[in-house]
Amino acid sequence: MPPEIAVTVRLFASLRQAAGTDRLEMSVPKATPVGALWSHLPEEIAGADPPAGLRYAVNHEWTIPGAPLEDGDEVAFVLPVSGG
Amino acid sequence: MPPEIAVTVRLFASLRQAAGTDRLEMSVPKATPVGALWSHLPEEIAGADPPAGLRYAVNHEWTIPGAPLEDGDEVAFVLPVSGG
Amino acid sequence: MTGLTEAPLDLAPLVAHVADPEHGGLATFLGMVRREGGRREVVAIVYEAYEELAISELAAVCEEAEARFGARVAAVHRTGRVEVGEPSVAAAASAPHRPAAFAACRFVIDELKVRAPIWKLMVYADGTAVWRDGREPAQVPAAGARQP
Amino acid sequence: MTGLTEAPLDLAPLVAHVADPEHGGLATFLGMVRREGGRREVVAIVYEAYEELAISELAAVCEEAEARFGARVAAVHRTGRVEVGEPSVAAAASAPHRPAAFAACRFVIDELKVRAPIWKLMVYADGTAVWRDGREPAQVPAAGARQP
Repeated sequence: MPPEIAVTVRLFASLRQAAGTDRLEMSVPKATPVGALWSHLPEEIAGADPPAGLRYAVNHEWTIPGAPLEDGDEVAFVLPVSGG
Repeated sequence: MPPEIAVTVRLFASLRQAAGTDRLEMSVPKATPVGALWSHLPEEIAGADPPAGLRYAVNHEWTIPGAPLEDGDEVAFVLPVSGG
Repeated sequence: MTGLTEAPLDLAPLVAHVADPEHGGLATFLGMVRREGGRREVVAIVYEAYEELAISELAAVCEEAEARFGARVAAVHRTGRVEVGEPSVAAAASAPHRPAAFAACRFVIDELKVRAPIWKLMVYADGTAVWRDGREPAQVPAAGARQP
Repeated sequence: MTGLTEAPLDLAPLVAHVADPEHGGLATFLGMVRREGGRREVVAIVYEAYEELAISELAAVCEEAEARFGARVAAVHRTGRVEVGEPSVAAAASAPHRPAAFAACRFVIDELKVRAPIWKLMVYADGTAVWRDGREPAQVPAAGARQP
């Protein structure tokens, strides 16, 4: 078993509302890609597959779904913005 | 000799400055076209031929150079505007 | 709300005038007196209007913009002396969506600059002042030379 | 001057910030909360931002506009509840001439609407509220149905 790392997940909008909190502390295998993190969310929060257009930020910068997470990272699920 | 009519001429910008007044009372032959009025201006005001782009208004409405003047008309020489 | 004013221009009343709860976009434009670094530095512009016709042209331009873009529109132009850095003309347009608000605002400012009978006396730092009314060339020769 | 605010938006400080004596054109845009007459009447929108990234995206958009159009630019976005008829976002851009001022202002508003991570909770007159964050379809089925 790979060692676990601790990451903080920032939640916004309907995700935050579903979670009842704006951040979660999660423990995941080292080097988990940020794009795989959604599947680790509790189902009562995630509800279903990630929405089309979901983007990711790590430590307040945009990143790609394949970026491996490191211990202490702060991850944000950036849901699609609706403009207008 | 055709009868004369009295018209008021409104002057603006460099024309007003050259005339030292913003309106002139002029007497011209009845039915003089508004486009011919410039040539009746005193030479110290008009200075030269009308500038390209000169337009005319009679009684505060745009009109064409061929419009015949009537007694009591108020004529404006609308020099080119520079925009910007 | 269209017209002329001798007082400094303020966007706030124009914005309030065109705001509409059904409109999601509100664009404004201020034309500012600029220094124009070139040969002679501008310190101010004095605006002189043919008031009656300027007021009716401003109103006509705003009405055309409202009809064409489904917008609410306002435009006010300064008269008198306006210093560098101060606005000489203000326009505001609101519409249900962004593109129409921008287009209406742009239309108003472009049209009124061309159509409204308002002239500029450029005041330069060297103390000279020149009218921009199409007559500059005619003023230069003192002997009243006429074109052939 | 770019960023987020919980206070009502005011154009005046943005206009003052971008004004420049070398610039003859100053365009602004206000995005307003609109009623959207359709099926459900909107009474307000609550804006929620991912603050750190929203602030850096707003700054990046303004810098891009300044470089691209030779403009001075400012943009501020509301957070929290904004009532119908009130502005949710304000942008201002000045440039030497009119077309660049309009283009820079339009660029800023178009880009930030797409790039800044700021979400809308639509609040309707019937008392309901719906997030516009791409997740609406997933919230409807109570049994957590997944796509095939």
